[in-house]
Amino acid sequence: MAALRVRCRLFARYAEVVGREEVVLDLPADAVVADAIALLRRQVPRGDVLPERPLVAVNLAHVLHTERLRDGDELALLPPLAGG
Amino acid sequence: MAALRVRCRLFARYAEVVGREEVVLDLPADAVVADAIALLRRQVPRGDVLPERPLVAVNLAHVLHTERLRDGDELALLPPLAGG
Amino acid sequence: MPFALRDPIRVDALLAEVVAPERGGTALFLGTVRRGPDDGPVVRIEYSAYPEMLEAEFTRIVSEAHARWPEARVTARHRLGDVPLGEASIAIAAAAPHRGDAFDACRYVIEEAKQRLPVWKREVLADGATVWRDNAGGRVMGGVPPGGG
Amino acid sequence: MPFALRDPIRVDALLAEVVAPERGGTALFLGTVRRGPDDGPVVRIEYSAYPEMLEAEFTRIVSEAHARWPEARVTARHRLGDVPLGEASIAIAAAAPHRGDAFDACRYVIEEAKQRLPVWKREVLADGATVWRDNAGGRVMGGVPPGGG
Repeated sequence: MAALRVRCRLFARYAEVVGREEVVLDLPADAVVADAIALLRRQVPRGDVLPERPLVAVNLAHVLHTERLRDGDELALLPPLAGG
Repeated sequence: MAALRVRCRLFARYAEVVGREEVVLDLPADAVVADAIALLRRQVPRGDVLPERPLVAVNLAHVLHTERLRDGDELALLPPLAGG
Repeated sequence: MPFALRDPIRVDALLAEVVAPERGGTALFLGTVRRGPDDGPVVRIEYSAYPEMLEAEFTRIVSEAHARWPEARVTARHRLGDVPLGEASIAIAAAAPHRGDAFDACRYVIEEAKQRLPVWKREVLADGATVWRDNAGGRVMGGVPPGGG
Repeated sequence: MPFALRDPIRVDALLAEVVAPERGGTALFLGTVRRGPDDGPVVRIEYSAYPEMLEAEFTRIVSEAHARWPEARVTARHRLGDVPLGEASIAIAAAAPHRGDAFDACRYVIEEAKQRLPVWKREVLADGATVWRDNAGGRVMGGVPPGGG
């Protein structure tokens, strides 16, 4: 049984590569960002083309891959930034 | 006999103090800026109210008081700057 | 007022938000769309974003600037969608009683914006091909973007 | 194009002179008229200049900036005559391929302009009295101005 559910959003080149802008991930209670990325890369077709350590945000803020996830979090994979 | 003639311009507060915007100064051939200032302060009514070492320009460029003058030069006494 | 907009950035309006008689110095930065270093003819450049995070991150950056330069007033905009070459994609205005603070606050915001704003840029070339660009002007390759792998 | 003008400074026109697709960063500085620190009500502020030297000195300063930052394009204006509170008396725009150069060139020009431009400022107060101000906001006294004696 999954202990937490995370909404994972994909943008720009990453959304293009996997052909999706959003994926729901079910994770164990002690999951960190790195676990979610690993699951995403296995679960989604062409997910393995995504980098293993992309830039990530949780709930609209940049975080490290060691950040703990909570049920209902919004995780985002951010391609190399080009703002400004 | 004067060896060189210099046109001396006064601006802003300095023009207000002496009531003139321009004074012609006749100076010896080896005169420097400091000599012109000294003459101006003696020659013009209320000239002694002008500072002894004002900011000065010759021919539209900032110079030191040791700068040699040449016949036909335009000397200017510049009150404390307030541009920008 | 949201930081993101789809129309041209109006510099006068941005300046009017920060300029005031008690703030004697105003610094403005404009980032202008330019060609990538190795491009053929670019017909247009599209900016996209993670919109909710763009607003949140810009708010944090401007708050940080206000904390560091309390007398400064800072505002900013990022344009999204198609931006023609030579037009501004980002604008930052900072006014302060002392001009050094205005320059420093403006510079802080653009440097942090470049590092942190979730915005992406795609060039559309004359032959219809598209190129994703990162912030250094490099191409973002397939699934292993430079710096992301 | 002369640096001095008597009408309001048009920021958009100034930016248009330097912004171009190959110069991705543009820094603008605006110096805005503000009250002196110890004033009563100021009804207007008058800027005057040594006009020929103002043009010559501005030309030298901009040339120095171009020599130090060869890829930068720099332009500037100084307003003379009556300038209402809150409006710009000086504007400097610098565009460059790299934003650091744009900021540095812009900052160079304003710092040198403050030190070197033959411009003077007189406040007209509500009672008709006038006060000459130096660049530090101090009053320029009778014949022995601060820094001049």
